[in-house]
Amino acid sequence: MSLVAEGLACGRGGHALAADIAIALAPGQGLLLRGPNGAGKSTLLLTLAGLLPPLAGSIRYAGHDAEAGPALHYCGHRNGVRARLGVAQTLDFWAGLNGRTGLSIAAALEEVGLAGAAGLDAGYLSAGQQRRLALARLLVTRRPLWLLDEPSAALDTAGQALLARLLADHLARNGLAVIATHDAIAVPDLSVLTLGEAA
Amino acid sequence: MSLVAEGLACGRGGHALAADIAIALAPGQGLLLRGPNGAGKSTLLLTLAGLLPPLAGSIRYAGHDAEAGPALHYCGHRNGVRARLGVAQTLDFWAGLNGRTGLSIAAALEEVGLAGAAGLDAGYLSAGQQRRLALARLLVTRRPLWLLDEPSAALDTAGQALLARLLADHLARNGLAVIATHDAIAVPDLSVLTLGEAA
Amino acid sequence: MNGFSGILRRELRLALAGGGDMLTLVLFFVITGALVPFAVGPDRELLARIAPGIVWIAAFLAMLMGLDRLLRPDREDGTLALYRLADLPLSAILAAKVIVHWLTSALPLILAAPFLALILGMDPQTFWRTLLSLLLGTPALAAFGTFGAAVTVAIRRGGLLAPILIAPLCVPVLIFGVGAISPLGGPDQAGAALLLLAALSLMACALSPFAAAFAIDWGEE
Amino acid sequence: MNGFSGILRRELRLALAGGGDMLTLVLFFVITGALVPFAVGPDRELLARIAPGIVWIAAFLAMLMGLDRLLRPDREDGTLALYRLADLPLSAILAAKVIVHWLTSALPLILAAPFLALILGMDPQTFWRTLLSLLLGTPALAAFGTFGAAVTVAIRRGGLLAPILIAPLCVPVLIFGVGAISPLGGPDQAGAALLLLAALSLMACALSPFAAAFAIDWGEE
Amino acid sequence: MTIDTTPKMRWWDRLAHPGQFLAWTGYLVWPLIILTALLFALGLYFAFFNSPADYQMGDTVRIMYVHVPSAWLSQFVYGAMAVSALGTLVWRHPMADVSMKAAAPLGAAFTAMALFTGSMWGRPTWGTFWEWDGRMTSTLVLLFIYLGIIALWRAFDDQLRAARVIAVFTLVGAVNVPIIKFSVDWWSTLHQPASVFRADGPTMPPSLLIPLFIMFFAFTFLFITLQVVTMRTEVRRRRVITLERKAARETGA
Ligand code: HEM
Ligand SMILES: Nc1ncnc2c1ncn2[C@@H]1O[C@H](COP(=O)(O)OP(=O)(O)OP(=O)(O)O)[C@@H](O)[C@H]1O
Ligand SMILES: Nc1ncnc2c1ncn2[C@@H]1O[C@H](COP(=O)(O)OP(=O)(O)OP(=O)(O)O)[C@@H](O)[C@H]1O
Ligand SMILES: [Mg+2]
Ligand SMILES: [Mg+2]
Repeated sequence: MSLVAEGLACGRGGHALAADIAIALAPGQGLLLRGPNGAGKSTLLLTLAGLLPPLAGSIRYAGHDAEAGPALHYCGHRNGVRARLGVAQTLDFWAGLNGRTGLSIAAALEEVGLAGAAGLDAGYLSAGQQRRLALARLLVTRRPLWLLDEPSAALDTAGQALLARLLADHLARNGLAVIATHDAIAVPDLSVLTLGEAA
Repeated sequence: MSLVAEGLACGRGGHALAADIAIALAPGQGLLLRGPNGAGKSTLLLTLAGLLPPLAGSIRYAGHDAEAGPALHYCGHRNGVRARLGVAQTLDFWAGLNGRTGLSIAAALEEVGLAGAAGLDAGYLSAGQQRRLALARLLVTRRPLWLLDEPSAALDTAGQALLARLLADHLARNGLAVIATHDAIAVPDLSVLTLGEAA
Repeated sequence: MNGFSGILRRELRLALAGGGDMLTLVLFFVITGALVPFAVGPDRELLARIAPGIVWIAAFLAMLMGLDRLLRPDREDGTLALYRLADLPLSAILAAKVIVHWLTSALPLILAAPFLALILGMDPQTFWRTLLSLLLGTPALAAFGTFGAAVTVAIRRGGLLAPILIAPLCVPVLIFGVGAISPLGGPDQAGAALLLLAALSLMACALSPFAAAFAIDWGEE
Repeated sequence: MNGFSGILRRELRLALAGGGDMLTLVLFFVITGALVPFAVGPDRELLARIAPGIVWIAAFLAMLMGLDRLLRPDREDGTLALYRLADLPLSAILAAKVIVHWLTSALPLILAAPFLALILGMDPQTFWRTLLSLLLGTPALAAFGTFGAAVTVAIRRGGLLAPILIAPLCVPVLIFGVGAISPLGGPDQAGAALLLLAALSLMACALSPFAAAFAIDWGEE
Repeated sequence: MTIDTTPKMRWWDRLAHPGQFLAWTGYLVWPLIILTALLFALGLYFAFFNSPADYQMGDTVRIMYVHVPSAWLSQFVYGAMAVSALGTLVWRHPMADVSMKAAAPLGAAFTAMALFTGSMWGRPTWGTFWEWDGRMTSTLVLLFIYLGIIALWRAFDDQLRAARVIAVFTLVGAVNVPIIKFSVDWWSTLHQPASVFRADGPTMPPSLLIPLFIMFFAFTFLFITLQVVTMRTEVRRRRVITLERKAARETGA
C-alpha cells in the first residue's frame, strides 16, 4: 500500500494550522513529523487517520483493499488503557475488535516486555508500561499504516530501543509509518517533514 | 527562615518511594531535585508542602513566624488557571486569598511579561503563558520558600530566562527554593539532590 | 461478531468490577423513590395510587443519571477515537453500548423495583404490570440515552446536559409506560399502551445506534 | 476577609459567565417536576395535594445534581491544592463555597419555583409557604451538599456518589420542609417545622465547612 | 512548624499491627465460631421449643428472636464503625481502617435482616409488609447510609485515603442518625395515629425474655466472629494488592 496526500491543509475549528502539505509514502517508508509546540503535528496525524476532516486537499491510500478493514493504526497521547481490566484482557479485546491478523496475545506481550504482567490490572501499570501495552495493540492486528503521536513519551531507554525495533520490523515488512515526535528515533532512512517553520 | 528535613520518607498509598532523605537549606539557598520518571520528585515536593503526610521523619521550618501565614508557595503541574476569568482577575484573586505582601498585580504581570494580556480571558492563554501567570502568583504574595515542580515545562527560551531571573532574585532576597526539574536551570550555586539512583 | 461480543464482555466486566457504579445507580433509584413518602406524607392510599408513577420517574431519572459514565470514560482515555478506527462499524459498537447500558442500568433497577414497590405499598397485580411495562419501556430509554450521551460526549462538562436533552424526548415512553399500568381507559387501553411501548423500544433501539454514530463522527475532535 | 469576598466574587463570576450551568440546573428542576403529571395522571386535585412535596423533591434532586461542579473543577485544575496552602483557612474557603452553592443552585430554583407551582396547580397560599420553607431549608441542603462534594472530590468518577451519600442525611430537611407547608397537625406544627428547619440550616451551615475541610485535608493526594 | 511522625510502638500498636493481628486472631477464629454456634443452638432451642406462642400472634412471635437482635445490631454496628472511625482519625491506626471497612457490609446485612424479618412479621400481625412507622423508616434510612458507605469504599482506588475520608463521613453520619430518628418520629406521629403493634419491652414475660437475651448474645457473637474473619480477609487482600503493585513496578518500564 502507499499513501499520497496532496495540497493537504489541516487545522482545528476551521482555522488552518498547516497548509499545502504534500506527502508521498511508498511501501516500507517512514516519515517523521517535526516542529515546535502547537505547529499542528498531532492535528495532521488525526487528519491522516480520518478522525478530523481535512480543510483542503486529498488523502489517498493506493492499493488498499477496503474490504480488508481500516488501513491504519492510530496511536495517540492517550493509550486507551482502562483500570480494572487485565493486561491480557485489554489486548484480547482490541484483537477481537480489530481482527486477529497479527501476533497472538501472548507473543505480542512477550514482544513488548509485558509477558510477566499479563494477568495484572492494567491500571497498575506505570505510564511507560501502558505505552508498551498500546504498542502491543499494533502488533495483534496487522495494518499497513501506523500513525504514531509522540510514541516515545514516557518510555525509558529500553523502551525507546523496543520502539525502534518494532518500527524497523514494520517497515521491513513493507509497512508505512508517520511519526510525530520531538525525540530522536533510531530507525535509519526516515524522511522528515517539518511543520510550522515560519511560525 | 531555613528548612531542615531529617530521615524523611515520602510515598503514595503507604508505599515509600524515597526514604531517608536529609535536606538542610539555609536562607538564600536553592535545591534542585533530579531523578528518573517515577522516582518520587513530585511526591517529595508535595510532602515538603505538607499536602501529603510524610511516611517517616520530620520537616522543620526554623525561624518562621506561623502567625505570618504559610511559609511556602507550591507551584505544581497544574496551574490553577481557569477559563472565563480574566488574567488580572485571576491574579487579584490569589493575591486577596494569600495576602498582598508582594508586588502589585500590574507590576507582577509586567514582570512575567503578561502586561499586555491583563484583560484577556485566562483560558485563551497558551500553556506557556498560563505557566507565566502561575509564576506571577508567587510574586504577589511574598513567602520565603518556593516549591516548584517542573517550572520550565511549556516555557520557551525567553520563559526559561525569566524563570532563572525570578529564582535568582528570590534567592538573593534570602528566599529558599526546591525545584524538581529535568531541564537545566541557569541559576548559579544550586545544590542538587538526586532521587531514585539505585532504581 | 467476535468484536461485538468482546465489547459486551468488556463493558460487563467493567460494570461488575468497577467501582460500585451499578450499586450507586440502584441506590439512587431506591432512594429517589423512597424520598417521595417523606414529601407527600405516609398516606398508604395516596402512595399506592401514585406508586407506579413514582417507580417510573425514579427509573427514568436513574437511567438518565447513568448516562455520564456510558461514553465519557471511553472518550477521556482515548478508546473512543480507536473505536472509530475499529474493524467493526461505530454503529455496531454503539448498539453494543445500548445493550450494555440496558443490562447495567435498567436491569438492576428492574431487579430492585420489588423493594420499592413493597415500601410504596403497591398491590401485587399493579406490581407485575409495572414490571412488564418497565421491561418493555426501558430499552427505549437506553437507546435514547445512548444517543444523548453521544451528542454531549464532546462537551467537557456535559454531566447534566444529556439528561436535560433527552428527558423531553423520552416523555412518550413515560406516558405509555404509566398508561400500561394504571389503565384509566380500561384493559384495552393498557394493552394498546404496552404495544406502543414495545414499538417505541424496538424503533429506538434500531435507529439510535446509527444516530449516535453520526453524532460522534461529526462532533468528535 | 478580603480573600473570603474574593472567593465569592470569583465563584459568582464563573457561575454567571459559565456555560449555562445554572440554566441546566433550573431546567432539570422544572423538567423533573413537570414529569410528575405525566406519571401520575392529570388529576388536578391529586396534583395540588402532592405539589409541595414534588417541588421539594425536585429542588432536592436538582441541588444534589449540581454538586459535581462544586469542587471537582477546582481539584482538576490544581486550585484545590493551592486552597490548602492559602492564608485563609480551608474551612473559611469552604464556607464561601457553601454560600456560593446556595446562591448559584438554590436561589435560581427558588426563582423558578413559581413556574412549577403554576404547572402543578398549587394555590397561592400554599405557594408562599412553599417558598418560605425552601428559603429556610435550602441552606441546609447546600451545607450538606458541600460536605458530600468534599467527601467524593478525590474520586475520579464520583458524579452520582455525593447525591447518594447525602440524600439519606438530608431526610430531616425534607421532612421539616414539607411539614412546614402542609400542616396536617395544624398551624402549630407548621411553625414548629419551620423553626426546626431553620435550626437545621443554621447548624449545618455552621458545622459543614469544618467537616468538609477535614474530608479534603485527609483525602487529598 | 514541625511535623514529626517517628513511629512510637505502643502495646496496642503491636497487638494490632497487621501481621500480629493475623497471628493472634488466628487462634481466636475457631473458638469464636464454636461459641457462636453453641449460643445459636441454645437460643434457637429456647425459641422454638421452650417458649410459649403469643396469645395474639401465635407462632409468628418467634420471628422476634431474629428480628429484635438484628435490629439491635444494626445500630450497634454503626456504633462500632464510628469508634473505628475515631481510631482512624485520632490514632491513625491501620487496623481501625480495616475494622471500619469490614463492619459496613455486616451492618448493612443486619439492617436488611431487621427490615426483612420485620416485614415478614408485619404481614401476619398487621396485614401489610410495610408501614411508614417511625422506627421502620429510620431503619430504612440507616440501611441507605450503610449502602452509601459501601459504595464509597468501592469507589476509592487507594484504600488508605478512602479510610480517612470515610471516617469523617461516618462520624458526620453518627451525629446525624439521632436527628434523622427524631425527625422521622416527628413525621410519622404527626401524620398517622401511633400504631400499637408491638409488645412493650419490660412487660414481656421472662419465658420470652430469656431466649431473647440468649439470641442477643448469639447475634452479637455472630457479629464479632464475622468481623474478625472479614478483617483477616481484608488484611490478606491488601497484602496481595501490595505485592501485585510491587510486581507491576518491577516488571521494568
Ligand atoms: C420492616 C419492619 C420493621 C423494622 C424496620 C423494625 C425495626 C425495629 C427496630 C429498629 C427495633 C429496635 C431495636 C432496639 O431498639 O434495640 C425493633 C424492635 C422491636 N420490633 Fe421491630 N421492626 C419492624 C417490624 C416489626 C413488627 C411487624 C413487629 C411486631 C409485630 C415488631 C416488633 C418488635 C419488637 C417486639 C421489638 C423489641 C421491643 C422494643 O424494643 O420495643 N417489629 N424493631
Ligand atoms: N481539541 C482541540 N480543540 C481545538 N483546538 C485545539 C485542540 N487541541 C489542540 N488545539 C490547538 O491546535 C493547535 C495545534 O495543536 P497540535 O496538538 O496539533 O500541536 P502539535 O504540533 O502536536 O504540538 P505538540 O508538539 O505540543 O504536540 C494548538 O494551538 C492548540 O491550541
Ligand atoms: N495520585 C497518585 N496516587 C498514587 N500513586 C501515584 C499518584 N501519582 C503518582 N503516583 C505514583 O508515584 C510514583 C512517583 O510519582 P512522582 O510523580 O513522584 O514521580 P516523579 O519523580 O515526579 O516523576 P516525573 O519525572 O515523571 O515527574 C509513580 O510510580 C506513580 O505511579
Ligand atoms: Mg502533539
Ligand atoms: Mg513529577
